Amino acid sequence: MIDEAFTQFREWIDNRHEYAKAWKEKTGNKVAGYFCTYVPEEILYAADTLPVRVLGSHDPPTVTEPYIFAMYCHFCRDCLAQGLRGKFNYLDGIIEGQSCIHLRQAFNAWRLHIPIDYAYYIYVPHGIQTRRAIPYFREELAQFKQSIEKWTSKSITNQDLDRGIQVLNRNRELMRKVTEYRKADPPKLTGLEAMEMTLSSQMVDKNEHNRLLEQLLQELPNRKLDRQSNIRLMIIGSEDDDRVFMKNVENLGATFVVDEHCTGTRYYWDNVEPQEDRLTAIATRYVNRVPCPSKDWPELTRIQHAVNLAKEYNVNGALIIQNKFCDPHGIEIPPLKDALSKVGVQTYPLEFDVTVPWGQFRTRVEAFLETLTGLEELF
Amino acid sequence: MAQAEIKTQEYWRWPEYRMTVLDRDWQKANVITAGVDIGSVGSKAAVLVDGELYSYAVQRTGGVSEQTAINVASWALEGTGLEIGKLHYVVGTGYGRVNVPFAKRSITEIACHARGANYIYGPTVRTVLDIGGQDCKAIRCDEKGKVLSFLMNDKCAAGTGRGLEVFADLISVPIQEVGKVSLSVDQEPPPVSNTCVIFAKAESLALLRQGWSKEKVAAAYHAAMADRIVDLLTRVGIEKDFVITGGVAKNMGVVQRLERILKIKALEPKMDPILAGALGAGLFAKALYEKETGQR
Amino acid sequence: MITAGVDVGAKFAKVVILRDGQVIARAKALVGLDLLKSASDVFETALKDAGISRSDIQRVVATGMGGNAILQKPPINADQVVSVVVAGAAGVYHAVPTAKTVIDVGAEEGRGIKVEGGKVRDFVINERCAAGAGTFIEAMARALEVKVEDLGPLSLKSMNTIPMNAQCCVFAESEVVSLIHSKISKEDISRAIHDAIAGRISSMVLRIGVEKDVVLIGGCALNPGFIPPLEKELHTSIIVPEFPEYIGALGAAVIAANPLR
Amino acid sequence: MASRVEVKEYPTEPLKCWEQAKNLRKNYYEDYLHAHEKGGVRWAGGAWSFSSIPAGLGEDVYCITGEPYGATVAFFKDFASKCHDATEAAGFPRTLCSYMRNYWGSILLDKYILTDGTVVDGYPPPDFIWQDHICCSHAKWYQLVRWLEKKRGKEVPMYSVDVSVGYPSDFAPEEDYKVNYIVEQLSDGIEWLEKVTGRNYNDSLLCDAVWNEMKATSVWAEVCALNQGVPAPLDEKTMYSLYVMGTLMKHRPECAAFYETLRDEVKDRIRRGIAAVSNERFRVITDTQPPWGFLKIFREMEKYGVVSVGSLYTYGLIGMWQYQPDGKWIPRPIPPKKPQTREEALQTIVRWTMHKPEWAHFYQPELKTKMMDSIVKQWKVNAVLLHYNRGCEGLSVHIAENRLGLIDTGIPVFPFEGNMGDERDFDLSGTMSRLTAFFESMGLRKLKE
Repeated sequence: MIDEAFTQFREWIDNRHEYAKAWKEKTGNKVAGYFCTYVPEEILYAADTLPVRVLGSHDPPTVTEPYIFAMYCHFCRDCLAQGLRGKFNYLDGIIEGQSCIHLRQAFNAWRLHIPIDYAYYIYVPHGIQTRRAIPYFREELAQFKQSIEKWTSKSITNQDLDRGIQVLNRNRELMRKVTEYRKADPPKLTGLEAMEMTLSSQMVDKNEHNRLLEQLLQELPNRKLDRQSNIRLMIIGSEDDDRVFMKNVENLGATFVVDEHCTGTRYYWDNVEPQEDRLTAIATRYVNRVPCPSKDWPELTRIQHAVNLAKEYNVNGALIIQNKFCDPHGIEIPPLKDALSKVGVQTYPLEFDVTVPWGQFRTRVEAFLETLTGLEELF
Repeated sequence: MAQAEIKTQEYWRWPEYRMTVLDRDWQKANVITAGVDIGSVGSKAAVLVDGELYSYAVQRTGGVSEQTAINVASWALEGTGLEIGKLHYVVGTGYGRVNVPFAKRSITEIACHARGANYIYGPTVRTVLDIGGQDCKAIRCDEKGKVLSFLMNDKCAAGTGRGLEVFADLISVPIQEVGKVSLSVDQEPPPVSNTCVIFAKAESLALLRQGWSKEKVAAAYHAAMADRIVDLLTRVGIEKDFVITGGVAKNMGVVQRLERILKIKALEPKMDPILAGALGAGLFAKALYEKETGQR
Repeated sequence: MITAGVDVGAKFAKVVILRDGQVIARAKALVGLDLLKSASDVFETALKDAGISRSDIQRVVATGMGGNAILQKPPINADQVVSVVVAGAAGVYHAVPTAKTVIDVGAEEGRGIKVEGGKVRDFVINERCAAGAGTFIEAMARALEVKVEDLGPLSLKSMNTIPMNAQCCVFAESEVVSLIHSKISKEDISRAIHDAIAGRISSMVLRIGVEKDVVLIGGCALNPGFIPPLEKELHTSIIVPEFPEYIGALGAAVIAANPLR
Repeated sequence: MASRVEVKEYPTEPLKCWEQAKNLRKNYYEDYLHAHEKGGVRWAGGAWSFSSIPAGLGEDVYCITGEPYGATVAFFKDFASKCHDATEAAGFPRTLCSYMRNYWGSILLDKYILTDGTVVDGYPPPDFIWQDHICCSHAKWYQLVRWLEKKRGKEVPMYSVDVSVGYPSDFAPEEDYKVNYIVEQLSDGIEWLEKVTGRNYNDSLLCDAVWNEMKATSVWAEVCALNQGVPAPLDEKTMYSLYVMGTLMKHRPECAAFYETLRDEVKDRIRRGIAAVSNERFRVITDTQPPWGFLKIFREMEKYGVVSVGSLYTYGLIGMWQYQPDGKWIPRPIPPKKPQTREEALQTIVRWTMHKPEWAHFYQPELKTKMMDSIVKQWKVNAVLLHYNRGCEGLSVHIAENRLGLIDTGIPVFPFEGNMGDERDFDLSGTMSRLTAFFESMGLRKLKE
């Protein structure tokens, strides 16, 4: 069963478009694409709309040059390229929840150059550390909800919102439970498996995802991974859906036991805490969640969170991934290195591009693993 | 229709060589190991008897790394009466480390260069700079030659051996000479501004056409190269003793400029620094053999 | 009327001599350090080839990276220098009048030119990175240890696509090396190289928009491996004129014949 | 070269208020440096931060704005490259905002550079940071300044205002909940300022500062509007040294006063037909910050009779504009009466600031294209040179969309890549040869060597 579950996650990712098209067929409801995890999916689920995140294809984005200057990160260009190439032609709408200005360009280029019925930009506040952010965001959410109601021509009741909140919270809880088993030594799942769990959850109907997670969790405790791995790694940084890289690194004998990515734990770490005013409840969750560095100021709270994870999951070393040109994460590399080394976690920085040159990276990663083990027995 | 035919004289091609340390005899040795370092540009094999260098060979990496590995190892053994089959343990390293058919294990050139530098220069080495064909590595290590931390150049070969080859070709000066040539200027010109190998080449070409002497252009190119490498070194942090390994360690133009900028002298190599990786691999091989045979 | 165009490029100097719109001689040679001398030698060869002397030529127009080196300097005494973009457009108009989009890939530069009746409407030239230019192919050929001229044909034998990031030429070169080490066939690697370079070029050309007819000129047009991936990337057929590497020089000669342009 | 075209030569002469501008800048940096000796307070933040708010702390409050400082560093290439090496050695990627890296580098080197290139030992840390967050880097920039200072044992308190609420229309009232979000942050900020400085806040100083800022930014727009004249009385290279005052001290009375003097002098130049470039025959505008180390490209352009009459950047980074119902783009008139209370002042300055022309494209490329098109038409521009600026993701954001939009309006567009603060990203000879090719394709010829 366990392997079936992980295979299912993988297949969902590999057939993301087929899945969404079939879902549309089946339900007759709308599918909305989104870029950033600051889009409150609760409200879309409340409107029986399927949110699917636009994630990397890792084909060189050779068609975006006219729309986005190549100094912006490959991820936003990869996202747009897929739109321009018609991979997402089944989308009814495209939505962005404000984070970095890189993705903002993918959104605007999509709005301007790809035929789509509905495009909406949510002004998610950046000042999440100010006491003014929650009430303000609540107003933004009210407008977003209104707009969605107009678009789907159905009004969203409190019951609907509760349904949306419930399915997302459940999904988050279950994924956190699975993540718990990465603490085990050896961990009960690989980093690649964990990544595929999260990525698929951003692509499929979470009700279905939850059912599978529940089944998975029944057997996971008894799982024995038959691979000898002595190094517990953490991976931290920009949006990262590079499964090939995960696989290659874990084939070198290390295991990723935890991550700090918006395509990983950051996505499901925080629940919506119920409140009478549902929108305030949702606003509170997105303002107080583990933040994207683009919103994390004046205090560096995400770095503290990453340090805690490193300790809880007892990691030997961490790879810091920066998508080339990703400023919010790039800016935090030195303080992040600093904070981790203070708790005895060595780090190595890698700059990701749309394709990862494994030949070059292999040497860096292997050497990093060697320094972690120190090849002790050979001295 | 007239068409001038294209001559290519390969100034970048450096000589391949081998050597045997005559005052050592493998018949008397308990452990015979080898390290085979298949780099992106050069391949090296070092044969060790009881952990001491016995013979070695250095040649250019071919298209098929397995074949290169066999060639370079066989050449290192040539005339010694030894053959690959007789080696107790072989470790592969370098870009093609996993493609050494007769190696029992592969270890990265980072670990091997640190270990090899420790053998060549002694236990006082703390910072190793390895300038290879396409990679440049700054390594911090302890007195045993164990890696503490390291950094590699980003995805750009500016400041590596490969760039030098392209440049040697451009100014038609043999690769072994370019460094010396670059030092024969009375006054250092500004470094070429461009780090991309191709544009640095184009820029140098433009300078030559403006009437700059080969020497002056070479100086400008080497200065730029040194700047790039210093960036890397300062990131990993430099501590004495400082040594340089890899092919480019033999390029005085780079070495002396590095020393000037860093205000620190690199130790004089007691043997060919291009061997550091292969030597380190050979030493790891010895340790692995002893481990396997329960001798440690 | 006899005119000449001299294109002093990054790698080759090319000369075209035109009599009343007909090409009567072509010549090219590698450029050395002395641009004037290299260009003059080729010029001489072309004159011999045409059986005429400098005095028979009314006007000479220079173009290319080193065009200024021969401006009003004997023996060539070029009357005027025009940019490669303008020359390319004029040359293509002469060779393929129906052209709307010109893709010009030389040794160190790739260019896209939108043309209308020989006039430049818009153009784009690769900026700081040389990937997507001829030198790139050369570097890759060396990494693969095959002759430059064999690389294209080799790539056509491949059935597989391997995504390759060609942001930086030498970075790509390292990728090639690692592909070699991971047992990928030379055919597939050559294919990957050409796909990558075609990707670079097309993404640049897309900036100005692609309108038929699309004409490919410059040294790289002689490389057969380059055309299929480029046609695929741009979703259009591509016309390669006769002697594509001479189009710049041809354009200069054409401009020389119509000084009022 | 073929026959040279004879062009009419316009009379030209240097600006009379040039020295005044130079001194204002010089004093600004020195005032910050010596603030403490005078018992004053000094703070750091961005050029767009609400600088009129700290003004309420007293007359002896001096600031240093980050972008202009980063540009000053960039202007002196050797110092800039030392700054880049220092930040890269510290482990920061070289793809980050180059002003930010110049600024951090200056701290890491513990050196402070003055406008004349004098490098002073010891980087003077601010007493507090007062910033706003407009691009991915703005608040992060100072968050890291704080981190760097902390490593040097100095605690610098920081307050940053989130303004990411979108861009309001010129033809509808701003949405109150958005305005209030910013206003509330500012009033919280005032309490914070009192706490960290231990000073009492003076609302009437705030009202003065807000009034000064609106005057300065409106009058600067008037100056730019005068450049619609043919020949242009000012060229962009000159304007760079003038608009900068607004990026340093938009809230100060001397800034508004200077722009009024300048406006009157430029009016006089127009009356007397004084040109910035004697052989003007082809007018262009640029976009985003220039590569500061290479302003000579403007002199090269003049050899072709090409004059840059400005840019949305020089007109609208600090200058305030608005659309009239008839579609004309005009300097934004300041409100009829000066604010009298704290609440009024905050409401006024927030609503005013939300309309910054250079803020529009952060959200809607179409709006920037529209403004650039208005400039092209109203300023009689022949072509647009777009600087794809690797140094600034904020002003380059959506620039490719602007290129497409402008091409649709039929104006010739020439994009070139570079970096405002890191010379390694700018290729002078390559850019010049491409630019020459562009001018040729526009039918221009070199007029003088």
